[in-house]
Amino acid sequence: MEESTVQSMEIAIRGVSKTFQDGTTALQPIDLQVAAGEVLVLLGPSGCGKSTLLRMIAGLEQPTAGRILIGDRDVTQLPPEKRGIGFVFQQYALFPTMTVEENIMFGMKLRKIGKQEQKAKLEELLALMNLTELRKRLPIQLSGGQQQRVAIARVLATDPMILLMDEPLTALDAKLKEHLRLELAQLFRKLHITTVYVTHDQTEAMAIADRIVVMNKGVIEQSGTPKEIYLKPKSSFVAQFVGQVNRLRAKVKTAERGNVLDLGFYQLPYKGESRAVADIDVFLRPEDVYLTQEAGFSARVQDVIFLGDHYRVIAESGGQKLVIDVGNDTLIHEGDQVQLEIREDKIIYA
Amino acid sequence: MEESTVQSMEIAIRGVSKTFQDGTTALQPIDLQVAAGEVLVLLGPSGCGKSTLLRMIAGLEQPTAGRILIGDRDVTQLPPEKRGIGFVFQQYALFPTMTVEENIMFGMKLRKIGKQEQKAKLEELLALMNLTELRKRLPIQLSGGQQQRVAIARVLATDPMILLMDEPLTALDAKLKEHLRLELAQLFRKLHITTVYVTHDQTEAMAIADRIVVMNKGVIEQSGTPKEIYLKPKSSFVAQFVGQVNRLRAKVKTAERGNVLDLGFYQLPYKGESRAVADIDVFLRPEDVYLTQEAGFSARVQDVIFLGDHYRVIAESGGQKLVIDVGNDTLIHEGDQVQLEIREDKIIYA
Amino acid sequence: MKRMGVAVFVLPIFLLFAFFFLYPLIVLVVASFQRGGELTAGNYAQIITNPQYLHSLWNSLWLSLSVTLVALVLSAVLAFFLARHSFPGKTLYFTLLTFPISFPGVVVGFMIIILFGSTGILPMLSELLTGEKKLVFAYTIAGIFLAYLYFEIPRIVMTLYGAIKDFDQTLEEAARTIGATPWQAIRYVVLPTLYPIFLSAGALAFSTSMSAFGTAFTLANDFDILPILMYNEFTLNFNIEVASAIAVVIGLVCVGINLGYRVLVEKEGRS
Amino acid sequence: MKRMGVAVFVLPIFLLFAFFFLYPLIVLVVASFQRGGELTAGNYAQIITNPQYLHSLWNSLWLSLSVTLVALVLSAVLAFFLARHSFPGKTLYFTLLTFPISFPGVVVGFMIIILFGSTGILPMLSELLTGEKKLVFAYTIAGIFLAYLYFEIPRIVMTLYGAIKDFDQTLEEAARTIGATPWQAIRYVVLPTLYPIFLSAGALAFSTSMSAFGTAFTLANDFDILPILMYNEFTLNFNIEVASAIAVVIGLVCVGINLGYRVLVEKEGRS
Repeated sequence: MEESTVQSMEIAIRGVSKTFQDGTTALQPIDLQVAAGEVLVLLGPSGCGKSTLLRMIAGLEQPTAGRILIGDRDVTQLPPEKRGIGFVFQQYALFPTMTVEENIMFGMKLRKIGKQEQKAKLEELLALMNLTELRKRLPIQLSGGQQQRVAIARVLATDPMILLMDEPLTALDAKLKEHLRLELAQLFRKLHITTVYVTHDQTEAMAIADRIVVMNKGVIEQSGTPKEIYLKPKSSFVAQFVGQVNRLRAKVKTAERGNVLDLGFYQLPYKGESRAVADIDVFLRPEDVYLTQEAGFSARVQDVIFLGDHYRVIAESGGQKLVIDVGNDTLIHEGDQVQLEIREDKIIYA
Repeated sequence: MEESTVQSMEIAIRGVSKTFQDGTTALQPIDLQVAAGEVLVLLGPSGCGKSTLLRMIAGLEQPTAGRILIGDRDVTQLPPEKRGIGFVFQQYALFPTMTVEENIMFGMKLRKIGKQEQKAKLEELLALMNLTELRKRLPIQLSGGQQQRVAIARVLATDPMILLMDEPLTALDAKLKEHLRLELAQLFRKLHITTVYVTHDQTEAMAIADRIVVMNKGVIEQSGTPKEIYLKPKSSFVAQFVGQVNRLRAKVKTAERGNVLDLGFYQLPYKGESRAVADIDVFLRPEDVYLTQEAGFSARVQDVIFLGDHYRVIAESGGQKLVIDVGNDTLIHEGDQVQLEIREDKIIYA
Repeated sequence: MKRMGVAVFVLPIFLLFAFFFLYPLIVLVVASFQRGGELTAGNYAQIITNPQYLHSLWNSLWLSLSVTLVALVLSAVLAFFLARHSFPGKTLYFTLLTFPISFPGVVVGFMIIILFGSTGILPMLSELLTGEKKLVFAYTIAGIFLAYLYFEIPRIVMTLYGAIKDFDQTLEEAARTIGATPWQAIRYVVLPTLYPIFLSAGALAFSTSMSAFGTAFTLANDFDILPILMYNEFTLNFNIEVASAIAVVIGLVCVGINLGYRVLVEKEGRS
Repeated sequence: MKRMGVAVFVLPIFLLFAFFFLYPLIVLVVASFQRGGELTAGNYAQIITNPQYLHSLWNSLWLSLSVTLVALVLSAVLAFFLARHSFPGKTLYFTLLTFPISFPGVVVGFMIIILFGSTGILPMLSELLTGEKKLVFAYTIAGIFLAYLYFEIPRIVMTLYGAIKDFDQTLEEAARTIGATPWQAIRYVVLPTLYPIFLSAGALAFSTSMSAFGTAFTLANDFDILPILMYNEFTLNFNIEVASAIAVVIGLVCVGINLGYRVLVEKEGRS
């Protein structure tokens, strides 16, 4: 795959919405721009509309309203085969009657590319995806990971201008998923092809994405880089869906040197936007609470779960539950009384 | 579910092996003891024989050789319905024509328990598994997580003496999986029932297990607490399958004050068992390499992946690749030259 | 645009179908309501009032029903056994079992005569053993009953075999692990789930039995069923109108059974 | 222990089957090799050497083959259309389509006579329009061809409809996204995958056409096919031996077709 041959295209989604025949709304009107060469991940729980949006970009479903542009071209009315896309399915969708080779060649044969060129490209893709030895196998004779590699090779064979992937790793084992996640990230970087990638797995999203779009109930909750999404979530949904988080009840109180956030067991300077005195919920990541010796506040350890590289500690203070991650060389036990400190600037006011 | 009614039983597996009709060996002869009330997790990649072993304990498959004892009773020849077990399937296997209630009651009806008692137990289980509002639904009207809860309630209704679970969370979403993992761990602790739990997900195994048995190719590789498995893996397979790990080529060299481990880029005192001078592979967890200012060795950063609570950094030194996890407030970029130090006592000689 | 293309292509076939399928049906129904050029329901009245006709209708109905029930039970046992066990010669057994599917009804009738005719094997045997010629029922309704079983069973077995093979066995395993014996698992889990297939196979068997002609024509002697009656009206009495009415009655019964089964299945699916 | 229980229960049914299924078959085959009490292959020789018999065999074979092919093509188009589109009245259309499945062959023959008989609708119409009576082919092989189409098409449509409905549509979507038009997706992805169902439906249609009796019996006039020939030998000439031989030939052709299709499918599955 010569990098120069790939022509990256931007995607523009303008006011696209989808209501199914039975009246359920899958997507509220959505506007979204994907830059040329960008890897955009649509992240959300099942039923949030992320797959529907992806399938509409592919032309596999029709939007109820709105327009979809790929490059300068309005593709809203075009059938999938005329959109210049590649689509990777969750269950791979390899053609069961064709060998690995035939699956990969299928798109080229339809395009009536010269035999020489077909052959060269096939070899290139087999090598790229590490499939050369499996070329004569039927899909049923391949493992899940191998099938996924064939599915990607089959799509790349057609020189798509944009790549659409619908939970491509969901059907795989945990360990293999982790491995292929890295491989995919490297492949994306090598290809520089505009990619829209759908997943419900936030770790996968963060490892792969240039930008993450978090969706919920047919609406975009937040769009940003993995760091923005994780460190500055804009809604409680995003805070809770992406990564582990503690949800804490708090009161905003007036004090001499500006407002104060009262967690019940601990008081901190208030840095949220609202200036009113009110009951609010704040969020705090497990890694932003740490064990200390003297300062901070006291908590009782309710549960300690060993997770390999760290312990997940569930502590309780002033009636609030706190989940903390501590290193695996820390000595800590159920029932211990510990001193904890909070990284003030990491408190999330969503 | 009154805790007093549950009678925990130990399980003894004595020289059990399995060869399928086509001649493939699923299990080499295996000996394994599960203590009364223990939660034992069988962990391994697909095809390692863990499910076969579980199904043989259940009586759903017959061992080729060996005996299986539950309590004092040799159950090798008993059909599943006479073994006093509960089995939770990966795809839930709820009876599609029965409602949630009917699914849960099925086992009690077969046992001809008094109507009053049935009713009481049903209510208790619906409450325990948080299913009261879904009682009249059919399985097809439930989400994956709800189906799984019904499957567990259905099994608990029969007062099993041992609980067998075959990848019960594999079919669920990442976020839901994490949630149910915790719920299951709490449930196990509440019930004090002997449990054998099969999974390919090492995080799940560590969160749930009292003891983990790592299997590979029909053989038990290691058996121990989550900590033993993670911190003291006995084979390179276990080291690599459980958690992230760096595999490093090293030479054992003779020096004045005892042998030295030469990683090429760094030298450390050798603490392995063998005394010979040799080329060996050692393993090192990402959290056991850390950034330092002065000491240690120098490495070049090849890749930095943001994963929320930490960065995964891929560094290179002396031709060896090192994966390191650093906190998400560390400033580090691709191409940086960094100083690293290794926790000597954490090097794994497997 | 795409929809237009499909319509242009498919519409002719639709019309052709309407003509070749519906037109003859309409002609048939119209004919059944005529007598000597006049519109009348008399042909139908005749079926119900004429004792011979009514008797034929009755014969047809209960013959089909009993054949269907017996065939279902026997086929279910066989299909379960075949789906759940492998034994040497299974493929051969299967091939022999499906043999009768491709037999003309006349041949089946003919076989029944060989077995139970007045010079048939079993009557001869019984004469040899007991001195009395028994079991001569080829030309009675018992003969037809056997003949129909002979060609219904392979069809039903094939249908059920596929369904049982495809049935998710973990459901049965689940039932076993919570205390059900193999029979209880089949009774409470497998059968309720496969119920629609049984209904479907039963409905088809009923329809086939109701309308089969060849076998009955070979065997029918001292009693009548509707298809024979119809044929006689048509060929011997040249009474096209009455024959049409009988054809419509057979058709309605069969369609009724099929609609009934679908309604049952859909109701089950919804509840 | 468990296996024993099953065997005890199932063995009687097995034996019953062996008797009722295999015994008549054996008697049939034995009869076909006899003439006047002597063992001979003469009955089979007669079928091949006697021009009338050979002609009947020929008629049966190509009639069944052409009906099967035409019915497959028409049914495939219809099944695809029905499986992939919903339109108002689809259920009604379906019910009407499946109507002919439960019609006796005699009724179908009868309908063909109403349409294309010498006093049929279409000949009358053609006389009215052109002054010449055309389209009178009810009693020719064309009439039988139409009649067989009439009852084969609904069966094949039902079979294919289920398979097409169950077909994993993401395969088609995959083909579309890598550049295939809807027709190319069907041609290169759907058809090769569904190929076994087509073979199976075709084999069944061929067998049914080969052995159908009622329709042919109603229509057969100036030509013969094997089932009619057999019936005549049996009923008119009382020549049980030759009739048996013809029955065996029909059976062998049908079983051969079914075995052939299975071998094809298995070979495909393995390669």
